[in-house]
Amino acid sequence: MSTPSIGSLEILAEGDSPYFPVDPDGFRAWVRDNKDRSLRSKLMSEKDAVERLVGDGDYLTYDCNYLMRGPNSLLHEVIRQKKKDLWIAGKFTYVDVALLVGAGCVSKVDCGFFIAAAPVQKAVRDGRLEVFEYSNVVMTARLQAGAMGLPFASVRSFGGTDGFMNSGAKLIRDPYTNKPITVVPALNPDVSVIHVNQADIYGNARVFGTGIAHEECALASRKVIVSAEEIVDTEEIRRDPGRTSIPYYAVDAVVESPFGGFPGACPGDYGSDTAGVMEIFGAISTDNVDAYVEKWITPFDEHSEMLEKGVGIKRLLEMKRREVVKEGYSA
Amino acid sequence: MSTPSIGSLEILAEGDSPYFPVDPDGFRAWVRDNKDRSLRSKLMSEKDAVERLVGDGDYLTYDCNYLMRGPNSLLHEVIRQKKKDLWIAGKFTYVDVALLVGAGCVSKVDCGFFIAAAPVQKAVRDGRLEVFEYSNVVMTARLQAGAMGLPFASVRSFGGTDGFMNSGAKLIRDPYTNKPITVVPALNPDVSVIHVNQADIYGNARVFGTGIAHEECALASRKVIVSAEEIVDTEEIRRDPGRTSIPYYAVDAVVESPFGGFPGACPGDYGSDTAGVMEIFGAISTDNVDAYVEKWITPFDEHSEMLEKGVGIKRLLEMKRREVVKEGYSA
Amino acid sequence: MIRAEAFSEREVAMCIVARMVEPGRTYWAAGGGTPLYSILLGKKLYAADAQYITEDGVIAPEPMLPFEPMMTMVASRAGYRALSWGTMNTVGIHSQLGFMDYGVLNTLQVDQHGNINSTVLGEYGSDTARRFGGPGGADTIAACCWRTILITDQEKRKFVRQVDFISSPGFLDGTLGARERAGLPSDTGPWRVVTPWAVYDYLDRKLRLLARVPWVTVEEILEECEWKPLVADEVEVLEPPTEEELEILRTELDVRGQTTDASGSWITWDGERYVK
Amino acid sequence: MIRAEAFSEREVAMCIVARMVEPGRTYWAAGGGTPLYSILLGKKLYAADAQYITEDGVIAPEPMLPFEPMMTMVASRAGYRALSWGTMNTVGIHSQLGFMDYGVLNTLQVDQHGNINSTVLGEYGSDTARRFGGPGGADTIAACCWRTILITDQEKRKFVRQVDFISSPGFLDGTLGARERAGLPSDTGPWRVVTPWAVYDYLDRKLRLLARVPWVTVEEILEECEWKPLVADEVEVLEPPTEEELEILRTELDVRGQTTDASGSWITWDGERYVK
Repeated sequence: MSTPSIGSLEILAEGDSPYFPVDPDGFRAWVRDNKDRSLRSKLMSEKDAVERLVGDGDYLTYDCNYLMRGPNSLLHEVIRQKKKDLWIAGKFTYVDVALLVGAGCVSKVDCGFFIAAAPVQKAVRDGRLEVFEYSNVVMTARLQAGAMGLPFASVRSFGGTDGFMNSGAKLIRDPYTNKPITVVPALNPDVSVIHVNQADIYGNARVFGTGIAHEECALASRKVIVSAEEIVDTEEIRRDPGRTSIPYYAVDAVVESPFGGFPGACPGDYGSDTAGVMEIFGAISTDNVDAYVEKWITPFDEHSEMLEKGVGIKRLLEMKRREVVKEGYSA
Repeated sequence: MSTPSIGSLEILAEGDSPYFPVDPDGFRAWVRDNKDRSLRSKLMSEKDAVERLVGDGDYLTYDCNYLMRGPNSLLHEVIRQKKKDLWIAGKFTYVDVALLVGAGCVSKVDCGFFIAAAPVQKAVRDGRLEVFEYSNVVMTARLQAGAMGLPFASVRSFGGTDGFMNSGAKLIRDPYTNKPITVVPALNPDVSVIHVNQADIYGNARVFGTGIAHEECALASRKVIVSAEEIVDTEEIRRDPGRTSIPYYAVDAVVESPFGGFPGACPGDYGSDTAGVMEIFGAISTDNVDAYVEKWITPFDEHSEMLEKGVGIKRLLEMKRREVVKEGYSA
Repeated sequence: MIRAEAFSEREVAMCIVARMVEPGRTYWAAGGGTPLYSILLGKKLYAADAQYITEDGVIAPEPMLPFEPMMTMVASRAGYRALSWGTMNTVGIHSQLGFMDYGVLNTLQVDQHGNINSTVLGEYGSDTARRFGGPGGADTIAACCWRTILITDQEKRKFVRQVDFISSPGFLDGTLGARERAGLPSDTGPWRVVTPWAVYDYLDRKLRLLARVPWVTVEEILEECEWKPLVADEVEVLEPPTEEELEILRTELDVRGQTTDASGSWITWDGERYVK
Repeated sequence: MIRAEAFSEREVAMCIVARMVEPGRTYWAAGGGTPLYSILLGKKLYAADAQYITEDGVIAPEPMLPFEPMMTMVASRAGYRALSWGTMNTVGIHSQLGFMDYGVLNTLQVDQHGNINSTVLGEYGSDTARRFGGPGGADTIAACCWRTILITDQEKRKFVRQVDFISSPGFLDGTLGARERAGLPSDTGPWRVVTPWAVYDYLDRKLRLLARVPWVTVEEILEECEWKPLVADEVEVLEPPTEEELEILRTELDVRGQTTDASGSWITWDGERYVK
């Protein structure tokens, strides 16, 4: 038995690019069957977390970026484990896309903004990388819709651009104003990797300072790995519930990762390692991602070993020293 | 020149009730022309704020309710000034609707939940009050869409109910899943009255603890009156920007209103005055709103005078004493 | 566990629901009162790791009991030591995402398909209609939680063939896929109805009597339904409340008896059996 | 104010934009670099009460200067002493609501209707096309801020009749109501284009030369446009940067010269006139 239609809304325009499939009911079923609502420790190593939760061909979202509270220990592990054919959200991001593409992990990217350095240029020209066009805010709006369990987001931007025509957007006539409004497909990534200032073993996570879309990524994604500068006791979380940015039941793995954002900064905890930042920019600009990976990632079993043998306490303490702002970065 | 349609979306069902007009572009123009983006003191008396910003016939939203962080000093002033023909959002609310209806201020209410006490029963029966049907979450979703500058909200609830048929909702076919999805009209109230724990003179406001939709109400409304338990220095706001719940440019008036939630509680600051709470319940249950208004509102020029002459320091200190929870209620 | 010898009907319903509470599941408690007390009782005795969320976005609190009169939502004691604090959209969204296993609510009127009326008795819009408060959060609970546990009284006027007004969705007209056709999430819907006398589930989206308390017969129960619901082949007989359950309800949860007193009639043990 | 005697072209552009900054207006600064430095310079000298917001939801900060290299967004120094901290959706939503008066951004390519290209040079999808970073926040700025100030270089390849790809919307095809037909908010759109040589506005949604710096002629400017834009009847001559402006730019804002050095060519005073 199907419902008869009593009217219709015009579709005025639509983009012609593939978009990650939209399935709110399927996402709900995944949540029901896979998200643990009990208070169980999800603490594990970055190796185990990435092995278990990042699959070849997954749609992967990282929040913030390699320079700022980036989940760099997890991104390095993704490269270390040679994950393949990822579809990533290139929103609000500088070197990340070029690094992951250069490392051979990515075959599709939804574009908000990223540095289209040599590895990206080459991959696009060789047909190894498909790029679909959005914008930073449109991408976060898509994630927000995914994080609300809805099939689409409405936005007042994006219409009329060539990006629109090379995306999954549609221009429809709004039934309440009879004016055109742009809708874009909700985004529910397979997996998100997010670095936070503090988390407890269950996944209750705190981000201090500003951010891009950490809460949206966590709620919208089927699998969520949170890496934290420090693991705090749940008693501390309960002391100030208003500071919890991500609730435990959205999180599948918690990785303790001090200096997890190296070489980038983690606001409130440490500033960036300038040499390290220059090095990654150099690597992508000169198309030397392999050398970067061979120097900073593959020689080490895990991030902590890289910090120990590749960075050293002197540079880490200097990063700490460079973070002079503390106001607002604590509960 | 109009755009040709390239397809259409079915409308499968729609409610047949009037809804507050939807006009995102008109709201934007209002913001541009009326919201002050400079750092100017908006501190004023509850009398001036309500005189200037609440008009007869306005759509008015209050956040939280008369029992919990209610903007009661402002609601009392609305009654004192005999505002008429208001259309109110009866979401997550107990005695508020009966009080405002009983005081003769209201002619329309969008229903989420409220105690349908004698004054409401009578007003409905006498045709003095129109009720349109939604739910608490659907009402906050409508406010959220209004607070995002969008014409409608999508929800996975509400479909199939008789409320839906007596609302402004529509069931449309989602273009991404081809499944039915309910959309409801965005809500941009003429005015919102919101009580907060702290605010500065510009309107940067902090709500501690949980809430209903204070941020949505503030961003969605053309005129916003914030009453605060205490006015804090802007230096204090800047010390912890992550604690700001409402940004100054959304706010049109700031009213200093200690014990502004009397007789209700203001979590973190004071508990409720049990006698006062029983009294309002009694007044609406026994259809004695007039007596309540004549005892608690009309004899006084303002809330502070009511506290001084009608309540007294002993009861206020007892309310303070009853708030034993402080954790999480400070920056 | 010692069987109690005197308790109110409302206490019976709360004890029945408390025994349904499972560890590691999330519960959206509608408002305060019986739903919240039932969940808290279940957590204390049967499933400490059950977690609940309230309409104001409190996630997994360790509330400071007892609550103040009429002060359960947005109250500092109710949200005490939560894992997260949000707003109404928090719970609306999390339930929409499928994070809420169970919704527990009570209502004015329920029908054979589990549709819930909390809006009006009589014909909507007519002069004789009696207005009620509306769905509140129940509409979203009934739409978006995976399973709904409905608490109500076993009275003919509340147990009707068809509700006067669908405030919150059950199986709607009872046809297969009716909820999905209305845009509601798939695989959701009413799961149990609990009264002081009985427990019901659904067979093919129709209410079915599943269990009864020892002091009422199936016939007495059916007497208090406007229509004859399905009846399970084996109607299980429920255990009465235990002293332990009542002790917690009366001394820790509902110390003022606001909820437990709400329903007047009591059940007592006369030495041989329970009598109304 | 003393006229400066040596400065870079990029510095000229920033000083021009800084003088446009008005008190009591809100600015969305795209990324860091010239837009943010222009606004900060304007706040310091001409409009202390101008407020700005960044893409990560920082509202009205009092930043700790100077910024670290490439660390303007989400950086603790950049968000220091803000009135509020949010996320990307904060600024997206506030601009959608009409709270952002001006958007300031720079770009790769602009056309006669103010459309912005930051995605590709050459035919999109072709083998010869050169890929760029995409719109970032510029698409939302250009769509939702009331007025857009675009900073770019005065070069033929950047000043084109029609951009290769519309990443961020100007007046689209230039017809009346084209933006509204595309679902964009009404009464919005490009307002000024600023280059180191000139300032443009729009007449009937077409770019119009409004003002020039003393050391270039209208003819030289038009030479660096792929097509001939409209020219105001009176092309105003702009004041060169002042020592005061450059002092602040060089010693407080862009202390590492990252932005000011980005454009190589310098202007100097030879005693009689400014020369390139």
